[in-house]
Amino acid sequence: MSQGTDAPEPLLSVRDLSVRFGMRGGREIAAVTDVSLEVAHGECLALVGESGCGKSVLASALLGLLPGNARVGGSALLSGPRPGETTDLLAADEATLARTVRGRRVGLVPQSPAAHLTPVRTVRSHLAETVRELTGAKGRALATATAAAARRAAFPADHLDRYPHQLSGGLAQRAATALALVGEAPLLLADEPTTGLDRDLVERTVDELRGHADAGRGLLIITHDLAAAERIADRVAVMYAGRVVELAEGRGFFGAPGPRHPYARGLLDALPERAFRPIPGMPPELGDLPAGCAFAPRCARADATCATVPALSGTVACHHPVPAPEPAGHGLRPEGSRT
Amino acid sequence: MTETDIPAAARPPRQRPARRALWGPAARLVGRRLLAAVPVLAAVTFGVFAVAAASPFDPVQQYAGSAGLNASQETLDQLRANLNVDGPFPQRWWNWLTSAVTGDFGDSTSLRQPVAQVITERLGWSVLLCAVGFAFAVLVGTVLGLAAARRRGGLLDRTVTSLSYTLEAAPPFWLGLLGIWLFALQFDVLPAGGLTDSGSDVVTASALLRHLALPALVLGISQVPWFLLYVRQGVGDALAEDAVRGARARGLSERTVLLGHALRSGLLPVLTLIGSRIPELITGALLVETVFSWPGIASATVEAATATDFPLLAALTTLATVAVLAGNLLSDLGYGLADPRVAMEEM
Amino acid sequence: MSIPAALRRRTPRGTPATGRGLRLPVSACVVAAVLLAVVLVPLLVPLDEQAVDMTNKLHAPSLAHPFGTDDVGRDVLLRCVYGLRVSLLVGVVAALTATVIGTAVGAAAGAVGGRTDRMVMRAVDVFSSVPHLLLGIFIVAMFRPGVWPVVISVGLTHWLSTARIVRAELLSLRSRDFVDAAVSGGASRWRVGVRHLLPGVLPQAGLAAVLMVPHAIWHESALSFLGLGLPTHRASLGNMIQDARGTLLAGDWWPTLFPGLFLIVPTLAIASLAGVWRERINPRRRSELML
Amino acid sequence: MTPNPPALELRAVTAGYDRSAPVVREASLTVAGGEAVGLLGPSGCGKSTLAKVAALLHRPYAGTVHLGGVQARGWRHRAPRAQRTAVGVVFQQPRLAADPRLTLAALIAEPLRATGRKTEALTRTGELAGSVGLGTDLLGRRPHEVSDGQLQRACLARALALRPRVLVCDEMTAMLDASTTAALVAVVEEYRELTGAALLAVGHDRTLLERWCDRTVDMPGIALPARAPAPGPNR
Amino acid sequence: SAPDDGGGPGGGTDALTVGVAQEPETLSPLLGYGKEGNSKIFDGLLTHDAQMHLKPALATHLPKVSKDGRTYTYDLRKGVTFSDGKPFTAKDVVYTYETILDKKTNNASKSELDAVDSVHAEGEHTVVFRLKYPYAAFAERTVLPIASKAVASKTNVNTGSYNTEPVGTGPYVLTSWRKGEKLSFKANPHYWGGKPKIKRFTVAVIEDDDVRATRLRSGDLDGAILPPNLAKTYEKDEDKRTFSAKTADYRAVTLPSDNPVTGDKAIRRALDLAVDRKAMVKSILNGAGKPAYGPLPTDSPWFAKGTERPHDLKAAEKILNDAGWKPGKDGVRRKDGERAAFTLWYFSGDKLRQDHALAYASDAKKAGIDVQVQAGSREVIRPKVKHDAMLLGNGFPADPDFDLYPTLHSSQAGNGWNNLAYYHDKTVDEQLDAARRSRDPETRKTAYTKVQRALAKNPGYTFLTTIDHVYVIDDKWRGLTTQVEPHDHGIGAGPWWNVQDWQPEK
Ligand SMILES: Nc1ncnc2c1ncn2[C@@H]1O[C@H](COP(=O)(O)OP(=O)(O)OP(=O)(O)O)[C@@H](O)[C@H]1O
Ligand SMILES: Nc1ncnc2c1ncn2[C@@H]1O[C@H](COP(=O)(O)OP(=O)(O)OP(=O)(O)O)[C@@H](O)[C@H]1O
Ligand SMILES: [Mg+2]
Ligand SMILES: [Mg+2]
Repeated sequence: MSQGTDAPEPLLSVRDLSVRFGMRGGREIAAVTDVSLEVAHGECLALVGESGCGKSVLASALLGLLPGNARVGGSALLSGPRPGETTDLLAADEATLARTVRGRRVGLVPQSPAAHLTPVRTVRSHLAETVRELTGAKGRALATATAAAARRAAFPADHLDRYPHQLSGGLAQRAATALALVGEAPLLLADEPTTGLDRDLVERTVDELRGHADAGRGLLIITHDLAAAERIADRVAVMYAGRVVELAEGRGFFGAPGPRHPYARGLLDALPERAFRPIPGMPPELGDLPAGCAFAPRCARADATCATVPALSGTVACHHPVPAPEPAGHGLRPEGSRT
Repeated sequence: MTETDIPAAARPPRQRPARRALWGPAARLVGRRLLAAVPVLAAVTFGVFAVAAASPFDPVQQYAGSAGLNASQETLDQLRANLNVDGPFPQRWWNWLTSAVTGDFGDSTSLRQPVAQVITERLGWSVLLCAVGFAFAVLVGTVLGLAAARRRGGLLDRTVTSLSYTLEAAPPFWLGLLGIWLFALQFDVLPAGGLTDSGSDVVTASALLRHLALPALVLGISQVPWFLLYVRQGVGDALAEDAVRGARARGLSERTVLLGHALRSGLLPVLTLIGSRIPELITGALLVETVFSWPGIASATVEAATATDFPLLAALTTLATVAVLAGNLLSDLGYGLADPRVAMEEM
Repeated sequence: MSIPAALRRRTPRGTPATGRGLRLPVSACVVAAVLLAVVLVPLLVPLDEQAVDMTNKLHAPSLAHPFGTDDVGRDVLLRCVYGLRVSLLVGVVAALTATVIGTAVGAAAGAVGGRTDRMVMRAVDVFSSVPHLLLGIFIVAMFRPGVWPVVISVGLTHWLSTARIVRAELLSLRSRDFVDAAVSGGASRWRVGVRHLLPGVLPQAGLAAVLMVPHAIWHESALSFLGLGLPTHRASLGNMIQDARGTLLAGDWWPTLFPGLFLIVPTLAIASLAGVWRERINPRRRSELML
Repeated sequence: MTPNPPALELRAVTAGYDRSAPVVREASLTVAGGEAVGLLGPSGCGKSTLAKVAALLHRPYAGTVHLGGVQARGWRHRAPRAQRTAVGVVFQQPRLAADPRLTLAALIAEPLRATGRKTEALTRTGELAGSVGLGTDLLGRRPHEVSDGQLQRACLARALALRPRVLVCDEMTAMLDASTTAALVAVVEEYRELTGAALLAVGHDRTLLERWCDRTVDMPGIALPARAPAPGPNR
Repeated sequence: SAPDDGGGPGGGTDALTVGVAQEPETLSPLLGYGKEGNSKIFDGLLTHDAQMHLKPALATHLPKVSKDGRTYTYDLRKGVTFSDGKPFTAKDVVYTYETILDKKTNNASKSELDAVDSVHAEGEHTVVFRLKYPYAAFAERTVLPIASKAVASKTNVNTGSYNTEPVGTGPYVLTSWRKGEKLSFKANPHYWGGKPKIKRFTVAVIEDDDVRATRLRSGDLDGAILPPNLAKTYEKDEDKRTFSAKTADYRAVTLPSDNPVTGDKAIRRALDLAVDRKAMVKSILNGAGKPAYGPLPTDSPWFAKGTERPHDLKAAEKILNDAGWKPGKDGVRRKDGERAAFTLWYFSGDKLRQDHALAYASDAKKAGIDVQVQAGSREVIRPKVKHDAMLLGNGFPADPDFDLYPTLHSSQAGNGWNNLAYYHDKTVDEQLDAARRSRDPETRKTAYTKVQRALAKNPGYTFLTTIDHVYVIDDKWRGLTTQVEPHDHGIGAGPWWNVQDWQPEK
């Protein structure tokens, strides 16, 4: 799939990215399989999908932060550092990643933010250190920059001297966001940046991130919060069992005509403001995927053709997608409280 | 059963910064320890009197030394009476304690000197040696441990860990001999022993430095393995934690990641180690001091122990106890400060 | 096309792929060989390791005496094997004793906390203040000189730092959320301690145990020297090394080198096995970050 | 005295981490038997703290906690085991709440083993895991080898293992996708239907909690003005 | 060593730094320092020359002895001053001896002055000793250093400052004593014997033989005492000289009379023949020593020629066979159900005794006697010596009485550490007493010869070796000698015994 060769060079272009985890006994876990996607300058791509489908692993792979038992394939070209140049994030060596990519060109808001903070240091020292390292600020400038960074993520200033274990979930989340925003990285990977935040804070955070993208930078937001995704995303990528199964424009995805992949539909249907009904069946085991479409066992539309893996053609990877132009009724409006 | 749910009082805006209150708890910890030190000291000295009384060494034989081998029984009996080494040890302990409280530590039988004099003459040199050696051990252990942890299984790692185990197996007198052989004989850069050059008696700063170098080095090296391996273990484990992953993801330099994150959390066990290695340090100093003819307290200690020289032994043990208690207190304080998850009250 | 043709493995930096694999089998072989030698040789070779032979003094290694003879004409190889027996016994048992006591005391204090903890830790202070040597002397003196008193005296004087480390780590672990979860799951103090807290400090305790082995071996020879351990003429690695000092300066290296190797090689093998074990109990072992 | 005492009752609880500035002041909350109450509030206002107090894991400075009409006299280990295990907790941050050394299977079975039900542990583990949607493949893994969502499912299974009479879910679904959220909510509801357990669900997602719970309660905060009281149960 | 400000060794010839193994516990003669007569800081009434003959020191000549041998009169040198400038008088002598004999003084060797009944001054410059019994060797005891009454009497004898800040009349004055490191002396400019040429004398305390050897090699020391095998490494060194000081220092095995095995004369004699003394000298001592056949070294003028016993295993076996000790199944002999086995103790940490003990056990085994070697501290061994054998080391060169009487006289059996074999032999007792009373050298010589012969017939000890004390020293001084040294050798022994008389090479 491609957006056409004449289009301006995307900020990030992932091709056939695969990640395998080698497990005891020689088993392999296909956490990510043949993912191809692009993030343009100024664009926000929302990555949604069921828990455990490989979203976080994908983000880690882009930063070269996978554990030692992981193997990766494919390429992920990040444009820069100079115009016209690209860096393959998957092929780059550790030194390059550490010195020029992480934090500076690709920022990350990690999932489980509290676990990603060093337990023996205060939030302020985390922030100040990051500011110093990435911007070179010193002395008084450092203090102001630190305070400003905290403010951007709505982290209360009187909590700056706390240690990670003294933070509430939402505070830790805001701390992590603040840390990720410091570097003003051209590409920001935000893994569930809104967990633990109340609605107002979610909106603030989302706006902040959106502003980040609007300044010409790219944003890959991984989220389950579809309301937030709707508010921020230009495009949506839906992952299922390690594969991207649908890539759609945000507006069409959340509004009319709605997603075309049966899984994506199910996902939206499960929202509490909609049917609040889970997709039937168990999530797939990535160590033991069926030969064909991984969603087939849970799919009402599945038939014999689903025994082969559908390619991502157009915007959806499904043998029986919901027909695209179907006019009315279906999925345009939220289904409302199903009575 | 109340019907009201939740809201009672809106929280007042916080005035105080929510910084961890440290000085209060730290002061309380120090206070508590000072209080506890009294019974501990009493118990330790009592224990020493008990142990010495039960030890196989006979103060009279030890006092008489080789002259005792030719002495008549009558002389030995008289010595025993003069040295006043008989009598129940609890009473001896009590006598010692009461006079010690008034500042009189008695006379050392084995060194034929007042105890206070023995200690003032020698303590400073021992403290100097121990302090420098220990600082060296902590520093080198930390630096090498960090380097080893950074590339576990690498050449450096394998070399320093093997060396550490080897060092731990090498008695300090071997290290001392090796040090002398290498630095005094082969390179001829450092003097091989003593506090000053053989011909001179005045202690000048430069001579002291040169004479201190080798013993402190050997003492330090003999203490390095524990620190090194614990730093390596701690940092190595910390490197696998999410926190370090987070630090890396933020684009921090390798140095910051190692020093500011991995080391900061990996160093915690080492802090404890600092306090609890003091007894080993003292033992090590005993051996190093003899090898290098360092005029410290060590030889007095061995002598006091084998000669069951009660007053000296008790005074030395009191000193050692104070050192151990202070070391433990310091490392507990350090731990309490370094690990916010541990309440100072708990230490 | 489901499995990409070339998946790159990101090898952790600085970790040479080779050598890692060899470590375990080599160490295991050394330990096995040592155990075998220690058990079998005294049975199969009925020689008197103490018999001196003045005419055979300080022979360099040869076929008849592969490790040479010492300054009173005893076979160094034979003495190494006998010495290894004694020293390993002393080293391993003393290290285990010290580690078990230290871990138990530290864990009890750290897991229970409160007043018990404080009392225990002050008692630890008392213990660590009495000079090791003196305590050792006392313990040995209560028994006849021999291997077991030495083992006990080394074991009983060396658990203190382990106890402190274990306790301090536990204090820090105690406030983690997963402990809360266990408490809420009905776990008793004991279970929290043993199942959730202790495994967290095992690597530290294991490290202490391994370091204690060679330390105990030389401690034994120090006690011997004071006349409180094994008699100095009896073969133990510490005694042999101690004994051979003068010979080394006079230019004869073999009475020192071989016991030294006998001490160090098994120590390294044990350390290496323990290292593998420590990595194995580390939950992150398999997927340790590759950076 | 009512014949049916509430499953969980917090009376004038003042709790926090610094006596001079408690996080929660004089909060009272009642969850009747079989009732599901949603607790909403701005981030950092003390919801999790209150949840820990309710689970007898955090000692309040003042106020009392009653479980099934019985006042709790001790906290943490001082609380009788029966009382402690009567409340099942799902913690907000699964990464921190899972012992990194246990496999997911062991994690789920841990409360059963801890309370001496080893044989039951063998049979129930699979069943519990199945109900929260964890496959056998995942059960053998350690926390760092699974995604956060998968870990949270295991934590829910763990909380259900002892069949608690009160379930406290602290932002249980915060990091789960909609489908999984719906699935886990269904699991909890099924469990409650079966056992009549009460539920205290902490969260930010008003839509979710209003849909899920019989009623929601708001906690005031500092940073943002408290919203109007919730419009009652919406079922 | 590195170049330095202070006049380190290696440079001039007017300073000497030596390394010794043991530090004196005290420098006060009142507690036993320098009682062998060579103390550097002090002088005795008499002293020894290189041949160990007595010569006057603070006395003007050798003592006048009364007919009954119980009164010794010394005339003192006039004009001698202590290093603090106070004159030396008879009062100091009386004070010194009386203080040592005082019950309250913790002097462990006071029994050496056992014979003294009283000591008093006659005027400023004469001292008279009265003895309880005639004692031929008494003059040898008066090499004891004389303390300054004016200084010492002001302090506590047992713990006072005189122990560390001595004031004496000797050739050197202590300038500093950093315990555990070294003692420094400077020449006493007012020494009555003339100001020594060696201006500074430093004694470094280095317990460990190997460290001492290394520091000597590094140039830190000018001289040191070393074990023979380490001294050997200096043999080819042109700048260093090795001195093997002859000594009276013997090693022997006690054979307690109360033990049915060691008390048996046949066993004793067999062991005496079965031990290979030459091999011990060659390998244990590296040649630095000689076989010993009794407490007196074979080159002592008092040694009874002809009492040497050869190594003869055959003869030993014959003696045992004849006495009914028949080889048993395990190779160990038996007689009347008694196994020819006993335990031999040595002081742990003493390598020399350990090697002797092991060699002894090996030799005994060849004769069918099973000797179990055991190590222990003094406290462990002392209660056992009545029944078990022990490896003994002792020896005084000055007078044969000093060795023979405490070791062999039955009255001394079990007295302290004396006569540990509980040896009793009528002839020996009689002859020892006789030799003690007579002052006639010929009579004494005859008596001591009889003692040694009797001992050879009933060897209650197996004497093994007399060891040499080996010193290595820079070859910078002329006319260095050594005295015959005792078992116990302090800082005054070694080639520097007469450092005050040394002359530089050029
Ligand atoms: N262990 C602790 N020590 C000190 N302060 C703490 C500790 N834990 C939490 N706090 C503080 O208490 C306050 C309330 O925390 P709590 O976790 O209860 O909030 P919350 O309502 O759950 O917030 P969120 O919705 O963000 O999870 C916060 O200000 C937090 O920083
Ligand atoms: N270290 C690892 N070893 C083996 N498998 C792993 C490892 N880390 C993750 N996985 C597996 O890879 C898959 C993808 O995990 P990932 O964390 O990317 O999920 P996710 O999409 O982020 O889910 P969530 O929304 O729950 O965070 C999961 O099935 C997980 O079990
Ligand atoms: Mg994830
Ligand atoms: Mg919370």
